[in-house]
Amino acid sequence: MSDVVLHGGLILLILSLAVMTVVTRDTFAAITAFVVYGMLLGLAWVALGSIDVALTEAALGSGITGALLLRAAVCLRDKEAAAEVRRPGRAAHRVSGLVCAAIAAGLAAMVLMLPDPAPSLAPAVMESLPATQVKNPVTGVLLAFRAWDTFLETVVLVLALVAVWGMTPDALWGGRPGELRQHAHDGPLVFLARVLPPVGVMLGIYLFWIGADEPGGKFQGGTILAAMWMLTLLAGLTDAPPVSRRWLRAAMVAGPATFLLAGLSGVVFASGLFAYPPGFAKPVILLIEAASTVSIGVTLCLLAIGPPSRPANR
Amino acid sequence: MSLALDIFTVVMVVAGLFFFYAGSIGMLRFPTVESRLHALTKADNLSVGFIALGVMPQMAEATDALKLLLAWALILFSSAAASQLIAIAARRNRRRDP
Amino acid sequence: MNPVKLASLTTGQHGGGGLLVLCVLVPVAALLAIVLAGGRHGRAVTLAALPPGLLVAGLIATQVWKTGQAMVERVGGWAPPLGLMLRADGLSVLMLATTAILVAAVAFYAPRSFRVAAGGAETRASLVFWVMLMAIWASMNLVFVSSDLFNLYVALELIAFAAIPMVYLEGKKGTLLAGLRYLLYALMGSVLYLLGAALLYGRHGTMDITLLSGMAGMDWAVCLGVGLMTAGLMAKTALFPLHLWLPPAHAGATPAASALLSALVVKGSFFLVLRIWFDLLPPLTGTPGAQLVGALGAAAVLVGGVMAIRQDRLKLLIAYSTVAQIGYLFLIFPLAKGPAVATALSGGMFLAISHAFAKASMFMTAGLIAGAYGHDRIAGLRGVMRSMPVAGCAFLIAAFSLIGVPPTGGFAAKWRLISAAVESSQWGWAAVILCGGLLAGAYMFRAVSVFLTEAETPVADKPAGTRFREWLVLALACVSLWIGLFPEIPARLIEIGRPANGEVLP
Amino acid sequence: MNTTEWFGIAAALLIGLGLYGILTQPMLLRKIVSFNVLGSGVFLMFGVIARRGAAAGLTGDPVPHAFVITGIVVAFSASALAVTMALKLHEDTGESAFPEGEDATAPDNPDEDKA
Repeated sequence: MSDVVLHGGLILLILSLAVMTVVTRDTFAAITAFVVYGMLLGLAWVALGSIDVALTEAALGSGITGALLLRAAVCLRDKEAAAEVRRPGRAAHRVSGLVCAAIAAGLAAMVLMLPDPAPSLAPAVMESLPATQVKNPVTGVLLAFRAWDTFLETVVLVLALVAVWGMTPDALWGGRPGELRQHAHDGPLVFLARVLPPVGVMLGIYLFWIGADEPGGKFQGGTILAAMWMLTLLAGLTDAPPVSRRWLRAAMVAGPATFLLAGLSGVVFASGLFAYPPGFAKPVILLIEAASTVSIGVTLCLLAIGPPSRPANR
Repeated sequence: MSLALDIFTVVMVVAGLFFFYAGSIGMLRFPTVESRLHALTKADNLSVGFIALGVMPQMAEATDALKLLLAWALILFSSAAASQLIAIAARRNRRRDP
Repeated sequence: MNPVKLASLTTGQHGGGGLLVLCVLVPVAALLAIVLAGGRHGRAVTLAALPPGLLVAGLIATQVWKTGQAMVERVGGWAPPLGLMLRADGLSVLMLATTAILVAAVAFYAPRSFRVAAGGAETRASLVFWVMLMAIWASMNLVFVSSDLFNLYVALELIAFAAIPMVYLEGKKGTLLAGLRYLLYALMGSVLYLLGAALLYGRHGTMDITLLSGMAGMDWAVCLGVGLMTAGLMAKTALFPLHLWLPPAHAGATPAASALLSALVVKGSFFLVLRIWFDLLPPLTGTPGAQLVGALGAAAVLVGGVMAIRQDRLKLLIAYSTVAQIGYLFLIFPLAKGPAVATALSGGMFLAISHAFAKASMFMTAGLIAGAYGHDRIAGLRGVMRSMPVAGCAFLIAAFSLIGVPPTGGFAAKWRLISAAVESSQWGWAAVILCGGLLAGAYMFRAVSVFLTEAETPVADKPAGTRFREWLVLALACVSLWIGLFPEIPARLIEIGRPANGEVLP
Repeated sequence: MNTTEWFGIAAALLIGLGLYGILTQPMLLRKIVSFNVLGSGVFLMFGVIARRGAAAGLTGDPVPHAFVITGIVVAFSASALAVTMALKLHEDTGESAFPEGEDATAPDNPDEDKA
């Protein structure tokens, strides 16, 4: 009964925020609604029984995505009117609405018709999990059973960052990304950026460390590290590094490179590529996770602040 | 004993909800950014505190109760800084285009 | 030891299967090395990665050819449905080989602007180009060997992130807009694909294509899932009417990149449609759904052809020709019916590879011509045949292949498609193929006829390094000719690892 | 009917809403936000499928959970790339939406620009 009220209310809130996000004319309001929507979606994931996804959704899907979108909204402020002339006509709106409603209805019907009992790999995961020596089944899937996917996933992040840097004006290549902050009266922000990061960094490392056995992991931990770095950048306490710095490049590729080497070493120490040596699976997984946490933290932050926009020597 | 704790929880949570309600009304009805912030931060921080305090005795372990306290401290801290920043931004905007 | 792992070990799948992992790992390692070492070492690292990459592709091809069986690898020793599996059959081998050769050609063709003189600082283009070249290689190989729908989703995203920067690499006006349009189509495509895959997982509890092909009947969930996946992949392949992003993106990119995008990248998502329709759910080909897809393909052939005739610029003409050629690829779904299944599939694969070589050659030739003439307006390209005879020859051979003149690869492909139409008694599709050939003849004639006329003023000196590249593009064009002259090798490869009619995959 | 299925229906509605936003919102940034709504709907669909597969003492099938974590990271990378492109487009041309018509999108002659 309490489920019905709680979950029903949550769903209604999520849906109304989604409507606001999609149809509101004011871009800033829409993005604010999106951030709240993402937070509530995190709760929905708790309701659906996955703390791992809830953490990822709240930190990345809502938090850092929100920061990214807000930065864009500020740059594109007052552009709604100019874009408005391109809005499709009333007829196009109606047709789109009908098509989308039909798709939603079809999918909803589909959900109700899914087989019962549902097919599930949960028993298979639990049966094979001891061999990986980790206790969090999601980590087991991400780093052992489907390590190949996760490895390629870390490569996606590197590519995305190179792609974003690909839009740098040629003259500024090798420069620093983001804006230089110099508002004298941002005292509270500076204070926040001094006090919060120690706590945040500890939390990020904790999430990565605990991820082997409890909800958490490199994506969640790395996202928090990225957020802390962004905070110090915003407050002007640190400056973004020039994009051609070697240590920065090393931090970017540390995760995928460690993963790759660990995968290759499986030929020598285990039964094949991306297999872990029996009895030593957990140390290898932790090593990969540690390197990936650093890479993810660095890459996510740099993805959110955009390509170089000023020379390195300022 | 457990009944007393339950009563404590209910009272505290209801108090928290009341402040939430009041804060939300304030945010919707007050005229200026500053007064809205005032309603939001004061009332909401208080209500989160009440709720955290109220739920604490229901926790199975002391460390979990401690985590609630830490979460409240974090909220207090970040909302204080955030509201300052919003107020500064509002003032800056007003100066630019009164 | 747990049963899943034990089962995977006892079946002895490690003999050579690791090559399938390596064919992705080699370019990935190269791209990570370039990011670390900086763009100024991009060319050196790429040239160092080419021999091992070609070797791995060659070894896979030899083993599949010799054993006559598909290779499989259970990554990390975990068998599906829990783990994920890579599988290379004859189709994969053909595409792996095509990709390796084209990537090597592009690496040698790449203009000096992407190289950095010894001791010079890294430039933006040098980093982005070499990283993305290796990324395209890795992600295309992954599409060809992966047998897991979610792993293929990651591969599709890798392709998008690798291909889109290639569009705006030179930072020319309009290319950013073209790239952004491409990105939005690609994102829509992958999210629809993922939704379809989710429905299949919800219905059958696995993402493995081989396992799914054994369980999936034509029920509601499966049909909706496959429909969503196909729609998403159509957007990524630029099938009419979702083709609008393609011409500006392909024509605006730098020639080396255009060649990769047009010849290879669109084939990645097409190959996945092929996997889904022929391997995951074979009964789908020849159904009304397949007729609809075929109708879109036919429309693409006609619209692409007509639009190509109307272009004034050479690169746009070539880009619209890609729209038309993609249309042919989708004709195989209605054609693969009854006795014609094998013929139609083989026609589609012949078209995919001969178009890849011909189109790569043509885009790179267009780049050389534009480099020498300083523009690519067709009307102003008089005397190409006299001033650049080798490049002109390459263009001519590639054009013959795209039109389908015997004995080119394009002819071999269209011959098979028309045979399939005859075998399955669907004459209408044969008419579309013939019409498309006529249109291709018309737009290619427009360009070639200008090339053949005498120029009033002699062309200024060709940029340095053009001579070597002219021979390079001629060699590529000759590969498309070779496919037509010796069709037995690809034809035998295509049959390796195919299920016999009505059977599921081994 | 239990609450898991409600989440499934919510996911279907979110997908429809996101799609509607992508089709009708003219501003590129708004299309990107709508794409995120669409994506989260798809992820929620995975969540429902995972929840229905709860077994072996777990609250849900962990394999789809892993898919979603991977998917959220990909979606963020894609949004970052798209937002950067939209901002750069605005900086270069002042556009915040796709211009009308196909001709407007054809890139200029590459080699005339150089001259």
